[in-house]
Amino acid sequence: MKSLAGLRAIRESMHQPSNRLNNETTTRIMVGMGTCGIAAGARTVLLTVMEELATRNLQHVAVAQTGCMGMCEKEPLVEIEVDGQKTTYAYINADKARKIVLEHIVNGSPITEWVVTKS
Amino acid sequence: MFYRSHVLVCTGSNCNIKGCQGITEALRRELTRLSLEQEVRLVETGCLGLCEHGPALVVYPEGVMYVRLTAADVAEVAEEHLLKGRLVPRLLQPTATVDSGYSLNMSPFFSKQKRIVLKNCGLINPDSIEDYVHADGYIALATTLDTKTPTDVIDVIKKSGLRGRGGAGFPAGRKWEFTRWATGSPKYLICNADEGEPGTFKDRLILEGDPHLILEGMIIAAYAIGATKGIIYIRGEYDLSIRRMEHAIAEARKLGLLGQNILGSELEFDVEVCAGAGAYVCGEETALIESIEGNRGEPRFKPPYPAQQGLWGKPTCVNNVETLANIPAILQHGAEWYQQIGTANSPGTKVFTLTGNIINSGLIEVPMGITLREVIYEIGGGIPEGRSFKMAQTGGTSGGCLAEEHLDIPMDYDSLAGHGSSLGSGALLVMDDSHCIIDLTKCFLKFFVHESCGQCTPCREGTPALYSIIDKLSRGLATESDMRLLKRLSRTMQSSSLCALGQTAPVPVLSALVHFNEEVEAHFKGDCPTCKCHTARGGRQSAN
Amino acid sequence: MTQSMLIQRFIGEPGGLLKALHALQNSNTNNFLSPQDLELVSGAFGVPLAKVWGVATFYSLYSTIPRGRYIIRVCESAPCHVVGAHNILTALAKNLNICTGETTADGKFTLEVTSCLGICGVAPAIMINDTVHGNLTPESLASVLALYN
Amino acid sequence: MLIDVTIDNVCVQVPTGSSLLQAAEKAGIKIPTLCYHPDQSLKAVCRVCVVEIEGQRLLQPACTYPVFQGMQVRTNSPSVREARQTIVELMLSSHPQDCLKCPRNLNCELQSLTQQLNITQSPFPTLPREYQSDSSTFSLIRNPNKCLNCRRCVEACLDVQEIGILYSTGRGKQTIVGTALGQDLNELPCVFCGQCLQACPVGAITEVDETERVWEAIADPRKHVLVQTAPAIRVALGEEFGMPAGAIVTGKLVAALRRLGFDRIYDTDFTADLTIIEEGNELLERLQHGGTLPMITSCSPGWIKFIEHTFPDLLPHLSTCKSPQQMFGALAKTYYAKKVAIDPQDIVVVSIMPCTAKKFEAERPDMRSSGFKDVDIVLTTRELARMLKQSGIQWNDLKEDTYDTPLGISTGAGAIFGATGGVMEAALRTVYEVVTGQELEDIDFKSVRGMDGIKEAQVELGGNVIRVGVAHGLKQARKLMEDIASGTSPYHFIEIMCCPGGCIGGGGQPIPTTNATRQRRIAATYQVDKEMPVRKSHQNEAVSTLYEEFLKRPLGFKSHELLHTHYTKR
Repeated sequence: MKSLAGLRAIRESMHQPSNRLNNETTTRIMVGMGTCGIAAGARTVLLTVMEELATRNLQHVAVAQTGCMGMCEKEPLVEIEVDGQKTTYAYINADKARKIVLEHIVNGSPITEWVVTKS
Repeated sequence: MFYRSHVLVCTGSNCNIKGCQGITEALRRELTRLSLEQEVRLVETGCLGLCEHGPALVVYPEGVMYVRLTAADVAEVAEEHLLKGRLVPRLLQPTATVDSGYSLNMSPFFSKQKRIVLKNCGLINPDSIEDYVHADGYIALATTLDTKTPTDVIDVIKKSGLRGRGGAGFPAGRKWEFTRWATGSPKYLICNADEGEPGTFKDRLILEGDPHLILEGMIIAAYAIGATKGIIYIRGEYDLSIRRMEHAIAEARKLGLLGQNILGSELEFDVEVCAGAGAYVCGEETALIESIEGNRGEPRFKPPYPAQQGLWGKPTCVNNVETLANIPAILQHGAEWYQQIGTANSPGTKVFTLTGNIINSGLIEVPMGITLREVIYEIGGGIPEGRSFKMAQTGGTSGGCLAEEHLDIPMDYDSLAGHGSSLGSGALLVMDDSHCIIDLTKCFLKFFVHESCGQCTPCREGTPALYSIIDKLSRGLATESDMRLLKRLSRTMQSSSLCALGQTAPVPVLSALVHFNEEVEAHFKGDCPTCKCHTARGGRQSAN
Repeated sequence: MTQSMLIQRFIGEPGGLLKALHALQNSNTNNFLSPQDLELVSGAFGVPLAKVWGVATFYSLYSTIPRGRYIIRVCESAPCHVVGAHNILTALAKNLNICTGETTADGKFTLEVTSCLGICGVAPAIMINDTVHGNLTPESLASVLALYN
Repeated sequence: MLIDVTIDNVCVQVPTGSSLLQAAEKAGIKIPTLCYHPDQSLKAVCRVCVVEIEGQRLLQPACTYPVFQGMQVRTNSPSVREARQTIVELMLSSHPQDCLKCPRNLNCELQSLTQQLNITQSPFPTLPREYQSDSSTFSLIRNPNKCLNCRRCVEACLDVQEIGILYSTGRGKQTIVGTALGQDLNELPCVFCGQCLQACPVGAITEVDETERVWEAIADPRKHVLVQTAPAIRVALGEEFGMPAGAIVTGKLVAALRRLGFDRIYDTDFTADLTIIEEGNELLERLQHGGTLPMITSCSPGWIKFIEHTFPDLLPHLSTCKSPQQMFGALAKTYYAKKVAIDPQDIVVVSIMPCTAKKFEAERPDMRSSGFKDVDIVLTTRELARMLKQSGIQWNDLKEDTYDTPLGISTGAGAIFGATGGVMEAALRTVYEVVTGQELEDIDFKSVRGMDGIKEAQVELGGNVIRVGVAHGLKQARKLMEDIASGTSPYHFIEIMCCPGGCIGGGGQPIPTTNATRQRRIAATYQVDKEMPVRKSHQNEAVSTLYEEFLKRPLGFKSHELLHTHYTKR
């Protein structure tokens, strides 16, 4: 079990990964940064989100990029996780991203009309 | 044997505590009672990830999950769902509503999927090895190194029935075995990420979304076949894939997951990225090898096969990205687990890319054997703008064109091959009724004319000749003898071209001729029903 | 950095020839492999110039004629085709006032068509140098091109 | 080990590792081929040789598919016939249909295939290509429009000669064998050896045809037209008239030339003997006075161009002797002109050469030491054959004739110049006797004969051991040059011939020239030597007379003026 032990040691020496919430961060924003997302404008969205969080000094929010979520057609996709509750937004641009930070994260009310829907 | 339903019963340790053993037995009894053994397959799986709701089971292909079951509940599920096809709402997994937050994983888009290869895609940060390790990454590798010999690994893969996901569907375990027992050193492992098949972008998104999964698969494969050197050949257009992969390799090296004495074992293996330069044909394994060697990417004559004489004349195993991405899960959960997903001859899942006239274009992973209809209508959300379905092409540009009557074909290697198409790379192009099959065929052929390597006569000269006949047809000028020539040329290209590019180039043409005969006849008479072609005697001008 | 230093690290590396060609083309302001570049590779790798030429003309990412600073590649494979790629190509050609394969008079853009770029999920799609742009309409092109002004 | 293969119901036994083509031949079937060449690697790109193998889904090329025990093959099934025909029809669809005007008409592999496969119409629309034909050189014309992409020329140039002027370029329909940057051959280090031409199955590469100029010269009453024939012509020309490779046709050759109307029929073998005297003395001079060694022969113009391009630093190693062709031209317009009292301006020197590079050599600016262009027109063996056919002379009916004197008098030593190792052997016969003053007992230096890539021998000359090396084909030449450059060459004297097998395998020889035909022409060359009454150059009386009357002494002033030259870096 030498290798497994080696892997455990590596794992323990690591930082908390960006996709887990911990004591400091209770909210997480994931932006789909696969090529599909980027092609649809995800880079601007990610930058806007970070800018907006910095402006508002929201330190409890972690931002991370992730790969393709699968629904390329609806890119850019942004997923917000607040206290374990996940919400995915579709077709996000910079303006929408700013509003989501304000409404969903600051005011605590998701913008349902932009949430990815069943159709 | 083909089962219409698969029932996955969770036998993870949590569910075991909660009594899933009783559930399994109850279900087995019910299936016998209802004489469903030939139709419904009972599969004991690992943790389904809903431990707090256990015991749980999932019915595929619908992907419906029943939770907190008792033995009595099982009888009801069997009676209602498995026999009569009706859901049992009171036992369903509770889902969040849109109002309280609605995430992608709860949409029907996800509920029909089974994610093995894509399990981390869209969930972890691909640039963070921490994310991957914390998502149980590299555990399969570590356990394999500790508990299995290379031969054991090959046996597991052989037993799992995993077939190559690049298109040809050759059993992965056998390919590994050939390389393992070939003489020559060093041995090479090549990950084929030269994804050029139009409509395919799964490898790109896997590389971008979960690069360490590929690395883990490659390290295990290298251990099994005895390769010391790995190369990931990524097409040059995939800039982001190349960067993410190079970053992942650097991180893995830093942690001793690549290089010498991997995880403290004897294993030595390192990987480098090689970027392509824009040639579809390099997806063919021997052309890819030529390209890595710095040559024109022209396929080699086989035999000898790469397993005998590949890169630099040494034994070489070439595996597709998705094939390698399946490896860690198979070793983690076992061959039996894997075999129970999908169909008997095509076990496991398949990643598809949905493109064309479909609402949810994108990347999905489903168990083999799911029908085209389910993929297009349930996962893909159907055809946009209220139009109706006309054609689906599976397997990329060299795949067959399927019509409405084929919507219930199970998507697996053999069923599709039986209908003149192929699973191929997992591309699924959907076309609505506003488009013309001849116009589309022309588009396919233009691609082949451009991408033929030009080495062998049937393909170099045959692809433009095919194009010119179809072009003639689209202009309403084709004659009977043109059509006979088209068939003769197609047969020759299929039988005599040096590689699969030339051998399969006529496939979409021939299948269109068969499955869309009426439309072909119309063009023959000078009319294009969808008015996409500039026919000489009709089409757009056919007012009279 | 001189051109020969640029490819130094690929010499001796088996199969480094393609990498050297990539590096030289990327460093060339006209986005192409000049005769000098090809001769340099031929000498450095000890490969006949004709073979270097044969390799450079085989792969579609290499160009042996000077191009603009930005290469616009329009996908014309089937998935983009059925969602209107030819409208994008027409609009681009009109917008830039050039035909396929040509470079704008100011040497800024070269318009090319290409086989599938693997971003069909957001078709119709184009690539401008290494950057991908998807879900395009003839109307949205102007704002994409504006990014390069 | 023998394995059983059944081909079209005929069971044959072939050794393991045999090709299916060989097995079929044993079964009495000739499978059609195109990219296959007996001396080259297997390419399997033309797909003409596809056959049906039981248990195989696809047709497989017979040239490359390995035989296995119990293999069942069908070479004439409906699908095979259809595929082969379609493939050849496809080739025809992009091939110019001007066979009647093609230099390869009636000696074209595509034409034979079309006939063999009973193709009488081309169902595919003809889409001719529009490449520029390259006629930039004095030697070769390259017409890519006729190229079938078989790549035999690529291998001849890159692997046999290791020059690599030609390579596959482009992709898809645009794939074509081409040159770097699409340049013309005269802009490239092409040596005009014509080995590509020899490999080409069709007329995509041909020699520059000069027959018309010869007809004009002969017809011009003011012109005195001399013809010289190279040693390699007499063992090859017969093939053009249906004779087997290696037929010796010296007498018919002379007779035919006389019938064509040349005023004098002379022999390059005469100046070959002269070359031995000059070159032998040059070698002795270098050995005795610490000149640059090893000394290398300079008879082969392709080789000369190669060293000028590739190893310019080694040019001092080259003998300064002109080639026999050029020595002949220089003497014809000086010594001979004076002797017969004809204004050299009115003398036309025509050479019949096995070589395409000789056309280029005659045009070199330094080849005018007589005050005129020393050699006016160079024809290849094939061009001469065309003239003969055009003239209606019946080859079979020709009575043997003999060369004119004095420039037609030669020895066996001159004759073997045509084969690799021949110049070396001729030189050794002379140098030995000149230095030692003793007669050679065995004048056959067998160790420098034959088709081995590099051959060597040692001779004791008055107490000193002289080491000699022989190479043919530029790939081998390059090896010897690299040794010289690195200072590890053990030799004093080296013979290099540009073409495999020497001049008998030259680019101007009858097509096909394969290693098998080369062997037979070589054998014939030594037969010619054996049958000559005199077999040593220094015993050629006409050469002695030449020195007495004109040159005075080897390496003398006149010799230097007329028979020696210099080389320049390219």
